[in-house]
Amino acid sequence: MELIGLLNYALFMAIFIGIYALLSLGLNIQWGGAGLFNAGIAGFFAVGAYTSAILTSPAADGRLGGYEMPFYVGWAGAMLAAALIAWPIGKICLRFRSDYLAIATIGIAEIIRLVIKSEEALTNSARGISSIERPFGDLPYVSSQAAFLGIVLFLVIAAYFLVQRQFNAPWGRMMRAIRDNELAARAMGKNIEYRRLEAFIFGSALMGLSGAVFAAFNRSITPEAIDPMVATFLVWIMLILGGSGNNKGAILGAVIVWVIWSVSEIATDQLPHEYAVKAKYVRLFLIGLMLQLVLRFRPEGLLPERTTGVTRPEDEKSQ
Amino acid sequence: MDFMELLNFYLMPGIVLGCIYALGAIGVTLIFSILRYAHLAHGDLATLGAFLALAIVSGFGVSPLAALPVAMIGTAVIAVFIDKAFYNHLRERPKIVTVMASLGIALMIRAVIQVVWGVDSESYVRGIVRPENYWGLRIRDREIYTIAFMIAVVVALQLFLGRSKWGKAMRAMSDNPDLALLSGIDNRKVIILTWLIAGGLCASAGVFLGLNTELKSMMGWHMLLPMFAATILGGVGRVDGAVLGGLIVGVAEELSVLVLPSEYKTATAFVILLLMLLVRPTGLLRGKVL
Amino acid sequence: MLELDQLVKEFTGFRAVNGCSFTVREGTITGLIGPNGAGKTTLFNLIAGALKPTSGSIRFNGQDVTGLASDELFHKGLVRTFQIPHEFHRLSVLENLMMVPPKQQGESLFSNWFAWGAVQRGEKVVARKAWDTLAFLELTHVAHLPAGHLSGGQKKLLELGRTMMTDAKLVLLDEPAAGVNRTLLRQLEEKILILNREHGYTFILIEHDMDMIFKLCHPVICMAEGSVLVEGSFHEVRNDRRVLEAYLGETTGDAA
Amino acid sequence: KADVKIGLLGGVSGAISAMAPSMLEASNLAIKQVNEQGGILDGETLEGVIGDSACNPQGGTDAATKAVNIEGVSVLVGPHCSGAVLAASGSVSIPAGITMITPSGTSPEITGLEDNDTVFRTVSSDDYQGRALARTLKDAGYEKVAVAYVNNDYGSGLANAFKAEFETLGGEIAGFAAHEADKASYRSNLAELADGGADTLVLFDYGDGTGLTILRQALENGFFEKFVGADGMKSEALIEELGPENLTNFVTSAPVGEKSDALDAFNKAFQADGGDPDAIFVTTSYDAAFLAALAIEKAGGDKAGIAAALREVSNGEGETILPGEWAKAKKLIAAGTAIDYKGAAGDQNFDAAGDVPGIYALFKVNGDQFETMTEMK
Amino acid sequence: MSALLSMNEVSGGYGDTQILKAVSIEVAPDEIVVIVGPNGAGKSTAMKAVFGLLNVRSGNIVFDGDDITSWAPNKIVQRGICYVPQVDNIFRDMTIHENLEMGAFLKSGDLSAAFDRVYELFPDLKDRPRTLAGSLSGGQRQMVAMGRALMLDPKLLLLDEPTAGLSPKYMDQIFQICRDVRETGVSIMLVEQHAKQALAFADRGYVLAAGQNRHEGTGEQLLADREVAEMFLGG
Ligand SMILES: Nc1ncnc2c1ncn2[C@@H]1O[C@H](COP(=O)(O)OP(=O)(O)OP(=O)(O)O)[C@@H](O)[C@H]1O
Ligand SMILES: Nc1ncnc2c1ncn2[C@@H]1O[C@H](COP(=O)(O)OP(=O)(O)OP(=O)(O)O)[C@@H](O)[C@H]1O
Ligand SMILES: [Mg+2]
Ligand SMILES: [Mg+2]
Repeated sequence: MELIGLLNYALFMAIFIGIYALLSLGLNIQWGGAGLFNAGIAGFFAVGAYTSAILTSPAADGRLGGYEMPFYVGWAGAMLAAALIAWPIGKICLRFRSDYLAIATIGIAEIIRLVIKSEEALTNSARGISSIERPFGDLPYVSSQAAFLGIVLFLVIAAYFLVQRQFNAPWGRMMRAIRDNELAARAMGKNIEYRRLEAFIFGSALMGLSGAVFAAFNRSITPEAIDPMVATFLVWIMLILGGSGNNKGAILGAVIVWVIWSVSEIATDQLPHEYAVKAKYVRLFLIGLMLQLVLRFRPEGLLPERTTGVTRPEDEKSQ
Repeated sequence: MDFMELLNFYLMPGIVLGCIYALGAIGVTLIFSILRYAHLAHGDLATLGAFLALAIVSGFGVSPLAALPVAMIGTAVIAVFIDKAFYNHLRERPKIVTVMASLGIALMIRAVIQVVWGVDSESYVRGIVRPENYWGLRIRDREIYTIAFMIAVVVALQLFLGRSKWGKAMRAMSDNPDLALLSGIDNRKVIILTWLIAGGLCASAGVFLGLNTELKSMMGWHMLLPMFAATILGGVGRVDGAVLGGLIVGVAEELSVLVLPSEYKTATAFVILLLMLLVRPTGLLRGKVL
Repeated sequence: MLELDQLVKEFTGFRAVNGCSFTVREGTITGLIGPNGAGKTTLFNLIAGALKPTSGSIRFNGQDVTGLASDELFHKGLVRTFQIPHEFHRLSVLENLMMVPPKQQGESLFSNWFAWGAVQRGEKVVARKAWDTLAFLELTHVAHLPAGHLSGGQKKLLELGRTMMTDAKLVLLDEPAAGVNRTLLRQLEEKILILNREHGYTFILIEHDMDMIFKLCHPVICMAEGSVLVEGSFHEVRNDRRVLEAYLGETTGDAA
Repeated sequence: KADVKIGLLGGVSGAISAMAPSMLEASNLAIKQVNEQGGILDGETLEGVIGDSACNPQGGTDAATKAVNIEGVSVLVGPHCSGAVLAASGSVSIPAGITMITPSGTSPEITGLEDNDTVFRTVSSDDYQGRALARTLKDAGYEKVAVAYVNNDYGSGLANAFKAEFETLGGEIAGFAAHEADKASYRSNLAELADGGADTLVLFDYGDGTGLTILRQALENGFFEKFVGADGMKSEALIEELGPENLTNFVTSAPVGEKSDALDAFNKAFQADGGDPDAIFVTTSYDAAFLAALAIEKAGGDKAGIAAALREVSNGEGETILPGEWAKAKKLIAAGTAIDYKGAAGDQNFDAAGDVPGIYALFKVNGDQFETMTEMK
Repeated sequence: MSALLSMNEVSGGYGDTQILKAVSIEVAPDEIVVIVGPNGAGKSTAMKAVFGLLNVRSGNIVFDGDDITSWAPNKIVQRGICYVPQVDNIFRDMTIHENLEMGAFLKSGDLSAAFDRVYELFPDLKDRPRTLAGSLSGGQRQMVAMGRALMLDPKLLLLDEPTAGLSPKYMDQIFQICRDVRETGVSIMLVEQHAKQALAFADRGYVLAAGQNRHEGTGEQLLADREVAEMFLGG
């Protein structure tokens, strides 16, 4: 019983870590790869979650939806919608320097959040959408979790593989060059706008996918889920902690942050509740402090980006 | 709607709010241009200032205005301490690292406030204050203080930055820190000075916000984005720009309910900001194109 | 090959390039000299698409290229170096070179995902070329250093190296000699000549080093205050009174 | 002996962090009574495991998963916020077959969940309160009101129900607007609402949050003469900050136990325990926990049978059990006699969807306390 | 003759990499010393070492009787050394005038004499003192940078390739200025790639290569040295 319970919880954690790993990989393409400071992750996450929700949920009064499509259609739709939203945003905002882009994307995410909260006909406003299809949702609890985890793992591995390829290829080198010196990259014939947009859209699509997975897992999506604190900043902490520019780091960051986040709560939950309430704040304090310590002692993250790239041994010989 | 109504219920609140944003935005803009990062703990630092003043008000029974200078000094010192303890050693790193660190600091400050003062709303003075009526203009003392304080601060700061040696040193350091060092400017002093100014102003923003509304543990955090919008709107690195930006954001937020559904009020600041970035990314008063 | 017609570039209230016209013939090395602030670099920025001219037109290989972005011009065969080095400071020196060749297959996401083998083969070719260039520039020992850690002169060499990584038709060199050790510079001159004679590169060269101009350039154009002052052979220009006054200075003039 | 656990998923951090502590205290009171009166099942101790649902879906599922899997709880009391309830039930409690009773998830969306009859609530849907408030106001002679509501599931649920009912009854809504929480100024919002010409503002928000700000700014600037709130506005903070003298024209509805023996019993016990029986959602929190204990006892500890047992102990038939009467209930259950729990917040007879009708009263401020004016129908 | 500045067997580098290997350089009062060498030899690094911008691992640096090894740069400036780096040597967002003003940051009182002197040396700057330095041409920037350093009347001036990018006319002028400045009692240590010209007017010169001293001697000596000429001066 205890063991099964722990296993169940481990499954759950792994699913959540997978969801966040997708976000953090998406961010890694944008920030680690192309140096785009997207502080509106929550927005793309939300677009993905709601798109898949609308596509896969049963009909309901007074709002768009009721297409009851299979989950994979919903998820593909989520990626597409996030990418489509990212396109004009990227067109407009990618000209800005990184801090500006950050603030612009925060603003856009906030606007997306307000639209979701307020436009009843589209998203059922503050009540959210429930009864979303979850793949393998009809299986018994444990097997359903395990099967879902299987899907999530597949997605994370696939995403990792694709992104890793990109980073190690001339594409990655070109993006780092663009990040380093835009003017020179342009003079060397690189189409910066196009490349950035490419990275931004691809990263956003992954974020949208993550949102769809999240909605399916919970079978519901409500506006609280897209609070920037959990859907944007936590992801940033994951990436910075793990090591931006390094895909393993992005995933490792998701693992560590979520485990610490959850385990520290198990610890504080043991306290009597009059302390437990304060302990929540102490816990936030400790998480902040932990971040400081990491930045102090591993400012490049646990797995830093390899700044000087890959040179294979045969190159060395050829000289 | 007649003009007096527009003035009393839309413009005045917008201006007062704008002054508060401006006080915060000045600090943001200084840090942005001199130390070169977006300081995300600025809002929570303002909250801290507000609660420090609350502690003084309730501890010694003085008026909030009397507590203001003490709170400003206290917060300024804390800001310097935070910089020393947490940001200083990140100086050589990419700026984003410091941005992340400041986010962590925001969490830490907020947690301290929540542990010490709890999460309930508080206020400096219980009860309500009805406005005086000056020939139809309805305004409260505290609103006059807010506006007057902001004006005084801006004038003083402009003079300081433009005329004094240290003001110029701050600009030089924002421009080329290495060269500033070679010119004999002690960068550490400039940084301390920057934090003293930013921290003090930040506290004043918090106190005035608390004075005009309530004190809540999240009050500063919610002010953060409008402050950044104000900063960029006015042009990064420009004190006068921050003020202009703050006022515009404040007034626009209040006026927005006339044209937009009121649930979109929060979005006003961003919409202005995005338009600004599109049309003129250097801000209204030509700031640094960072 | 390159025709400039009445180019003007105005910065707020200041004309840096003021009605500049000249023609560059294919296969030449054109020297561009002139006092500091004459507008030489600005002219390069206009030709290379980093700035858009206020008025006037640029024709390259018979096509009107006025106002094209620099990446498009690069693909038409126009490469430039920067007076103040613009290296990719976090990329290794080797990567700085390897990123240059255009149309690398690995720059497409699609190829990376589905044609990894071809990408790898392309990399090998590019790497060989980069190593050769490094060897020539005496930078082999710093190949794996981040380019930001190079010395000032090494960065200038790297700038030059980048132009060797593509099949350029027209190369704009902005003061390649400034800060470069003279012994090495003599070798660079050789290389430029080889590129010019054997590979058919056309050069425009901004320099203040008269030895280099003398050795390489014909014709030489002297600019002053945004427009062409004199154009001709090195000796014609060198002995022009206005050039002596504005640019070379009396002492050097006397010595010559 | 092994403990029997129930999960108390509070919104300890997040939007309602100010209310959560007293709600948890009330739930803990029920647990304490169970343990004092012989424990649960074979004299085992009942233990309440607190989890923080943080008032958002991520927190809700996390806390629920921990409670169900790591702690092995038999029943979940909570989460406190509707979004967390939807997510936690969808991904955890329904698939795992664990019964969930929320004391404060008031979203109408919860009614329609496909939950295999495992999701219940001891608080009524916002729909009920909004409609009841509309009827009461209309009866009391309010004809023309403006409505301001916080833009979340709570505010919009109440406001829409109120609006529909009030208009059906022939009242006029002369202003209807949502607002985002935590802005510094709402004066322009108020001016805009007041433009409709109503003299009454109905405010669906939280009294220790934005509701306080709005009410203060309305009072200070002389917008509106009368103010009406719903349960969220019934907060001590309001009286403390604004002063009772300024709140003479303020009334607020809130769920109450019908004046009943049950409520008295609870009030007494909670007061003795150091709690404030007038705090928001404490009665529902208590009922949820006590019902959970009864259901566990009835089902003999079998988790799968708890949902059905819950209906049995509260379906209105059988010997009445009042708050605190654990020993009696235990004896009757052992004897196989049918029991019916009458809760502090009402009879707690669940309908087919697991909802209860609410019982509300209108409160006004008297001295530094809220005081019941009228019951609401 | 006691040296004004002496670097004694200084070793050090950036982070872990060792760049300077026991480099010794001396500058006497009223002396112009030129350092030449291939690119990447460590010339700029040697200057940074003097200015406390380097991890000095062994050896010491003595200036005017004080051991200034690892002093903070602002103290070194105060002590009377000014430094013009090779790159990034102006405040881009400040006007020419303000750039000069920052040069005299440590000086109080009337600056007009100092301004006059600099403007006299560089009349180009005088014409538009309110121009942002960032918009100047490469050569004009070099002038601003020099001017900034001269504002403080230092005892020792460190110039890292002051003539790079300057027109021949200005190159001569800069060398002339160096001589003029020396006349006013300022010693100069400069790095040059225009090595022949520089050695011709300098009092003494050092040749650095691969982070080590290779040759030293008076300007004429070095110019006459066949090996030096071939290896380092371009034949
Ligand atoms: N962005 C700009 N804004 C304003 N003025 C500029 C700008 N860029 C260049 N200038 C001005 O244009 C003039 C020409 O500059 P340019 O860099 O082309 O000179 P140059 O001939 O390359 O000189 P040098 O040999 O010193 O490099 C200078 O006076 C400079 O101040
Ligand atoms: N920040 C740094 N980190 C690591 N290595 C560096 C750094 N700066 C310079 N170097 C290395 O130190 C060596 C010496 O550099 P330095 O700048 O002193 O050369 P230099 O003699 O001034 O050359 P140049 O004539 O080209 O300016 C070079 O090989 C360079 O790669
Ligand atoms: Mg130039
Ligand atoms: Mg150097």
